[in-house]
Amino acid sequence: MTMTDDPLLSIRNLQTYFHTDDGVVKAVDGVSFDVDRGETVCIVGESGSGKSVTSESITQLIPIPPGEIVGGEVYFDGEDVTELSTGELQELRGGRIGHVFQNPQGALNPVYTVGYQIREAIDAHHDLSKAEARQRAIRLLEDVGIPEAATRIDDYPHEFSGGMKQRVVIAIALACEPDLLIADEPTTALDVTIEAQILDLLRDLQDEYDMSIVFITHDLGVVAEIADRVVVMYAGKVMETGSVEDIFENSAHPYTEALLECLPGQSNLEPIPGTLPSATDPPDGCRFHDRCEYATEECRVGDQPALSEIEDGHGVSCVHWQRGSDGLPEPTDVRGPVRSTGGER
Amino acid sequence: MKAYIAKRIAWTFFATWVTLTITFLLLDFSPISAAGAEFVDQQVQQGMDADEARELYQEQLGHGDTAWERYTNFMVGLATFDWGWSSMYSQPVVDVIANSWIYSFQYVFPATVLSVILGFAIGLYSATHQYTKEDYAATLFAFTGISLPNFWFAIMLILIFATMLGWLPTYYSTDVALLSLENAKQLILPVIVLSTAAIASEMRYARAESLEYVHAEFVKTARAKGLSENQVTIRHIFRPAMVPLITILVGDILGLLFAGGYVIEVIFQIPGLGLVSYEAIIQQDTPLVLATVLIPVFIAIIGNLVQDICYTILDPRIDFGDR
Amino acid sequence: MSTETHTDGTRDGHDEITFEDVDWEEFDGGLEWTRTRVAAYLTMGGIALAWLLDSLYGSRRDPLVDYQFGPVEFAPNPGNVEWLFTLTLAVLFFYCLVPLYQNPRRTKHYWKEFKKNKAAVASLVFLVFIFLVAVFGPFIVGRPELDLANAYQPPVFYSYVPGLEGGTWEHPFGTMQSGEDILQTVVIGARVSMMVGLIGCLMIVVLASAVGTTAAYFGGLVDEVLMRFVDIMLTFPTFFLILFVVYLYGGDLFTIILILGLTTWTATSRLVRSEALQRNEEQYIDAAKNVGASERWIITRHLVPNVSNTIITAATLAIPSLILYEAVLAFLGFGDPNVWSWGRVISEGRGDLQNAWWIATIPGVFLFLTVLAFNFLGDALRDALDPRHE
Amino acid sequence: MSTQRTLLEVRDLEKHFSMTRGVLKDEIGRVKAVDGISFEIAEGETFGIVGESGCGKSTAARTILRLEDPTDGTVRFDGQDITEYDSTELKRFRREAQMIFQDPDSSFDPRMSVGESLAEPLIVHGMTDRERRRSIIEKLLVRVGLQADDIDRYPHEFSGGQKQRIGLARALVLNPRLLVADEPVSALDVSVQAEILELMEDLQDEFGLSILLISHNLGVVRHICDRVGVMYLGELVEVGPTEELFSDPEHPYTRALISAIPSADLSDRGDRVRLKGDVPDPSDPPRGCRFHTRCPEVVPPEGYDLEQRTWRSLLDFTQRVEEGMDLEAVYDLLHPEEALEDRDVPERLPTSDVEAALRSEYDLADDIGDPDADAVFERAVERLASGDPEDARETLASEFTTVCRRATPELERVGPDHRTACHLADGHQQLDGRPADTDGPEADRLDRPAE
Repeated sequence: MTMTDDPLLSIRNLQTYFHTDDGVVKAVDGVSFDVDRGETVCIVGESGSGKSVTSESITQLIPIPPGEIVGGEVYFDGEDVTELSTGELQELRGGRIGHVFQNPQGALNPVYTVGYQIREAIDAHHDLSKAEARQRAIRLLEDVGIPEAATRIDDYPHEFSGGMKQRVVIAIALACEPDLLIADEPTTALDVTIEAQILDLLRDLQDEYDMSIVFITHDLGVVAEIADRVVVMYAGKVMETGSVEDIFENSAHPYTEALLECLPGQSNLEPIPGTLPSATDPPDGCRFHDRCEYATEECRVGDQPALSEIEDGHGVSCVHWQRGSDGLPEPTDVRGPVRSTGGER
Repeated sequence: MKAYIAKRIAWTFFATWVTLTITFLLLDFSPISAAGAEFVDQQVQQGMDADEARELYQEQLGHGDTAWERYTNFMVGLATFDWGWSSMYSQPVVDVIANSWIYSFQYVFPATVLSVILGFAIGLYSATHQYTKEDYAATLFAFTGISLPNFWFAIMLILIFATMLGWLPTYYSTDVALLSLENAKQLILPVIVLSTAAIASEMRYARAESLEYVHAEFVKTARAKGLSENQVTIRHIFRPAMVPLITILVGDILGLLFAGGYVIEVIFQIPGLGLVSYEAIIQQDTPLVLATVLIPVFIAIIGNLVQDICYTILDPRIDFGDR
Repeated sequence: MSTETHTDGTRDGHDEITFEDVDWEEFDGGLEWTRTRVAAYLTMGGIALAWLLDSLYGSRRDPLVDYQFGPVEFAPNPGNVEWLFTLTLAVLFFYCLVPLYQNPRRTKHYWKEFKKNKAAVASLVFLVFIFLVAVFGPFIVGRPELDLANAYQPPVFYSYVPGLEGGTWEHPFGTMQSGEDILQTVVIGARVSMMVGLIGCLMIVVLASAVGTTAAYFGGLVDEVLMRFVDIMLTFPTFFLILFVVYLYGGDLFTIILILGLTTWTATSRLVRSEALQRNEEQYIDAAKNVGASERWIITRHLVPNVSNTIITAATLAIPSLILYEAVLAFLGFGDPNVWSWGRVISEGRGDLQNAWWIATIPGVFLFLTVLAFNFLGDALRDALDPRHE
Repeated sequence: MSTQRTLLEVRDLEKHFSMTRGVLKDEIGRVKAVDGISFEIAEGETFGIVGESGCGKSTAARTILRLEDPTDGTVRFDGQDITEYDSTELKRFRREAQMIFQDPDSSFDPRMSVGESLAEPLIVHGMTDRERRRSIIEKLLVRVGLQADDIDRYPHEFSGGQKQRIGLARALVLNPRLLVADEPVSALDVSVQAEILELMEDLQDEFGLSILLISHNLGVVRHICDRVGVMYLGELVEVGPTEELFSDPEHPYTRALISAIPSADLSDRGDRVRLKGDVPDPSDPPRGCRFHTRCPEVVPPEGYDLEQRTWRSLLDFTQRVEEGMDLEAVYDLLHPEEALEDRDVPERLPTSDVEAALRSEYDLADDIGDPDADAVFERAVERLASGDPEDARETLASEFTTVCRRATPELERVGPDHRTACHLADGHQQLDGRPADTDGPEADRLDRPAE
C-alpha cells in the first residue's frame, strides 16, 4: 500500500437510524470527520450522543435490523466501505480495522481459552499452521504486556482480571496488524490506575504497529491524555471538531465549553441544565439549543448549522460561531427547576 | 474435576436411594398394598393351588410382615434385578421388560435425534433472525407444538391419514419385521406426534438461550474479528448456549418423550413399555406397574449424571468446589 | 434536630409541615388494617368455614339451595372440588383483581406493555370467555345426560351423506354414542379444565413460594435440604410420578387435582428461590433496611411483591401443563369416571373415528385452544412483568 | 470545619467476610474487606473515602450504618457506640443517618411509585397520616428540583439523574444529620454528575448535614470533600484535608492514584506515575505494607545499592517465585511455541537460557548494578533451573527483604491533620528509606508530587 496524504478514514454525512417500536431513533444523523494515518481521533460525548453507533457503523457492526445505515459514505483508504459486499467487509473487520469494546468482562467468550480466541482472529485472515498461529498469539499477548504469555495463553477468560482481559481484547484487535484501531470506551469499566496502564499501552502500541486510533470516550480527561484530534458529538450530531488544543484551549461551541465546565475536580463546577432531547423527535435547529445559554431565535429553526471552519481543521456547528469577533448574544437564563420530562428511560 | 465427578456419582446413588424409598413409602401406604395380602385369596378363588399362590406371592416385590421387612425385600429385590412376577403375563417382570423395550426404542430414538437436530437448528435460526417473518412462523409453530395435546393430535392424524386418506395404517402391527419398510411406514405417525412436541419445546429453549448471546459483547468481538456469520453463530452463539441447553435435554425433553411415548403406544397399540404399563395398570399388576414407572426414573437419573459430566466439559467456569 | 423552617406557599394546614419540622418522638410503628385486607380475610374465612360445615353436616344428595329461573337452574351441591374452586376464585379476586384496581397507574403501565402482544390479548379474551362458560355455563346449558334415542347426531351444518338431513340446532356440536350432547360435555369439560388449572396453579403458587422463600431466607442447611429434595423431585419424570400416584391413590377429581398440585410445584420453587436471592441483593432492599424497616416489612412489602411477578408468570405457564396432565389421565381412563373431562370425551370418540369424527375432534379443539391461550398469556405476562424488560 | 463537634467517630473498624464451602460451611478463608480503619467526621463536614474497586470502601460505608454488623471496632455517633445498639436504638439511629446509593436503577422498588418509596421511611417510623405524608413528600420533591406531581409516577419514568434526586429526597425525608453517599454520581453522565454534586452541596448547607462520600473518582472527591481518606485493600493509607492531600500526597499510593487521573490539562500528558499489576486478592493480602507488591517506591533491602526500578523488578521476581514458579512455568518461558498438551519438561533446564529468559521477562539488565544482588539473583535462577523452586524461594526471601514486607506501617501524623501509613513517612526511615539513587523519570517524580 502506498502512503498518500489522503486520510485513512473519511466519514461523510453518515446517518445511522434504528427502527424501534417508539419510532425511528436517529442515533447518528449526518456525521462527518476524517482520521489521518497514525493519528488518534477521540469521539467524545455523553451517553446517547451516538458516538458508539458512529464507530460501529464504520464496519457495520451495528445490528441490522433494527439498525440501518440510511445515508452517507465511509471511505477507508479511499474505498467506500458502505458499498462493500459481506465477504469484503469481513475481510476488513479484524484484518485492517481492529475493534476494542467497552466491557472486557463481556468481550471474551467464556467457554474458549484466550489463545483460541486470538488464533480465531488470526485464522480468519491468514493461512497459518496451528503452531505458527499459536506463536503469533503468544507474541501478541507479550506485546500487550501479559506476563508469562506462554503459560497464560491456555487459560480461560475468567482466570484473568479486568485489566488483563482488556489487554487480551486489544491483542485480538491487533492480531492482523490493523491500520485502524477503533476503541469504544476501552477504559470506562476499569479503575483509574488500570485505565492509566491501558492508555499507556495503546500509545506504545500505536507507535509499534503504526496505526490510527479512533477512540470513543465520555471522559474529557482521557481525551486530553490521548487525542491528537477531537470530535465532540451531541444527540447524533457533530458539535465541534478540531485538534486537542483547539478543543481544550480554544473551544468554540457552547456545548464543548459546558462539558469542560462540568468536569468534577475543578473549582467552579457548572452543570448543564436540562436533559438530552428526544432521539425519535429531535428539536429543530441546533440540537443543543434548549440547554444552551446563548441560544437565540435563529438557533431554534432550520437544521443543525453546518460545520463552519474557524481556522484550519477547527470546525464548529453553531449559529453564533463568529461570536468571538462580532460579540456574543446575551446569555439567556435557561436554569430553573429541572423539568422532569421523563424522556429517557 | 475427578473429585467432582466422583461426588456426582455418589450423589446419584443417594438420589436413587431417596427416590426408591419415596416410591416404597407411596406403595406401602397405598390401598393397593393392603390388597396385596388378598392376592393369595384371589388367586386361590380363581382356581390356583394355595401353595402355588403363596409362592407366587413370595415373588412379589416388597412382600413381608413388618414394614422394615417389606422395605429391605423391596430394595434388595430391585438391586438384584429380581423385580417380581407379572401375573398378567405370567412371567418375571424383568422378562416382560426385556421383550418390550425394543418396540419403544425403535421410534423414540429416531424421534429424539430428529427433535434435537431440528429443534436446535430452528431455535438457533430463529434467535439469529429475531423479528423476521421466519422467526414469527417458527415461534407460532413452537406454541402450537407445545399446546397440542399429543393424544388428540395423534387421533387427528389417524383420522386424516388413516381413516380419511387411507395412506397409513391405523394400528401398529407386530406381524412385520422390525427392520422393514412396512415397519418404518407404520412408525411415521408415532414419530411425527412424538417429535412435534419435542421439536417445539427444544426450539423454544434453544431460541431463548441463544437470544441471551445474540447481543453479547463477545459476539460483537467475534464479528469484529472478521468471522463469517456462520462461524459467529456456531462458535459464539450456539456453543455457549449449549451449556444451559444440556440441562433441559434431560430434565424436560426426556420426560416429554417418555410421557408422549406412553400415550402414543396406547393409541397406536405399539407393544412397548408404555402399552405394557398401561395394561398393567388396568389389570392391577402392581410389580409390572412399578417396573415400568421406575425404568424412566432410572434413565432420568443416569441422564442427569451424564448431563452433569457434559456440563464440566462444556463450561470451563464451573466451580468444582461446590455442589 | 434542625429547627429551620421553610416558608413555601401554603394552601392548607398540612402544607406548612415540611420534613424537618416533624417531631419523631411522637410516633411509633403499627400495622395498618385496610378495608380490603379485612374483606379478604372475612371472605376466605367464610368460604373455608362453609366448606367445613358442609362436609360435616351437609347432605351428599340434596343441593344446598334449589332455584329455577326459566331455563336456568341453580341447585348447587358442591363437593370438595367445588368448595376449593370457590376459595381459589376468592383468592384470585382479592390478590389479582383488587390490587390491579387499586393501582390504576401501574395497571395502565402493565396493560400498555401487555397489549403490544396481539396474540396474548386475543388469548385473554378467549380465556375470559372460557372462564365465564366454566363458571356459569353448567347452570345455563345443563349437564349431559344419557339419551340413546339421539345417539350419533352430527353437528349442525354437517350430514353423513350430502343432501340428507344433517345436524340440528338442538345439538349444535352433535351427540355422542350414548346420546350425550357434546355442547354440554364441552361446557362441563371447560369447568373441569379451569378447576384443574386454577386450583392446581394456586397450590403451586402457595407451595412454591413457601418453599422457595423459606430456602432463600433461611439459607444454610434449610436451603440445602429443601433444594436437594427439589432436585430429586425434579429428576423424577413428572408424568410417571403422577401416573404412579394416581394408580396407587387415584379416583375422584379432588384427589387428582391434589396429586397434580403436589407433584408439579418443584420447578417453580427453585425459580422463586433464585429470584428471591437476586432481589435480596437489590439496593432498594438496602434502602428499606436503612430507614429502619423490619424484616417482616421488607419481606412483605418488597421481596414478595417483586418475586410475585416471577411466581405469577411461572404459575400461568404451569396451568397448561396441569390441564394437559388431567386430560391425558382422563383419556387413558385413569381420571374421575363421573366427570365429563375433555380428555374423556376424546377417548370416547377414539373408537368412532370412522362414523362420528366430531366426538373426538370438537372437545380437542377446545382443549388445544385453551392450552394455547394459556401459553400465549404466560409468555406475554413474562414480557410485561419481567423487571429486566424495563 | 474541623473545629466543630465530632459527629461520627470510627475506631479500628473491621469487617471480614468468611468464605465457606460445602454443606457444613467450613470456613476456608476470610475476605478482610475492611481491616481496621479509623477516622472521624465533624458536624457539617464532608469526608470522602476514595479507592479502587474492591478496596472495601462500600463495605466500610455499609458497616458504619450497620447495614452489616462489624467484625470488630467501634462506631460512635454523637458520642454513642452504635455497634452496641439494640433494635429500638438502631431504629432511632436510622433517622439520624441516611444513605444514597450508587445505582439509580436498582435503588427504587420498581413496583412502588415515587410517593410510596418516599413515604416508606415515614410509615416505618410511624407517621400514619396519609395527607401529612403526601404534603411533606411533595414539598421535598420540589426542594430537590423535581415537581410535586411527580409523586405518582414510577421510577422507570425518570432519567438516572432524576432518580438520584429522588434518592436524595428519600435520604432527607427523615431529616438526618449524617448522609452516607456511596458513589452517588458514578452511574451518571458528567453533565448530570455536576448537577447532583451541586444539589448535595446546597442541601448540606441548608440542613447542616455531615456527609460521608464514597467514590472512586478523585475529581468528585476533590470537588466536594473537606477531608479525604485513601483506602487500599481494606486499610486507610492516608487521611488528610483535601487540598493538602492533593497538593502534597504523602503515601506512594495516593501519589499514584492522583497521578493516574486523566486531567483536562494538556501540559502534563503522558507524564505520570504508573502502577504495575492488579490489586491483590483481598482474601490473601500481602504481608507488611499491603501496597508493597505494587509500590513504585518500595524501600530497598539494607546492604544493596540498587536503582529503584531494578529493585522493583527484583521484588516482582521474588514475589512470583514465592507464589510458586515451578519448572513448568520456567519451561513455558523458554519454549512458548509448544502447546500445553505436547510439552515434555526435562529434569533440569540450561541455567544460562533460564537466566536470559527471566532477565528479559523481568526487564533486568545483564548488569543490575550491584554484584551482591546479582549473585543472589543468579543463585536463585540456578536453583529454579535445576528444579528446586523451594530453595530459590528461601534464597530470595532471606536476601531480598524490605521493611515494607516485614512490618505493617501505622497511620502516623505528618501534618496537623494529616496522617499516612507508610514506612517512608516514619521518622527513622525518612533518610535511608527513600531510594538514594533517583535518576530516571519515575524516580525523578518522587519528591515532586504530581499536580
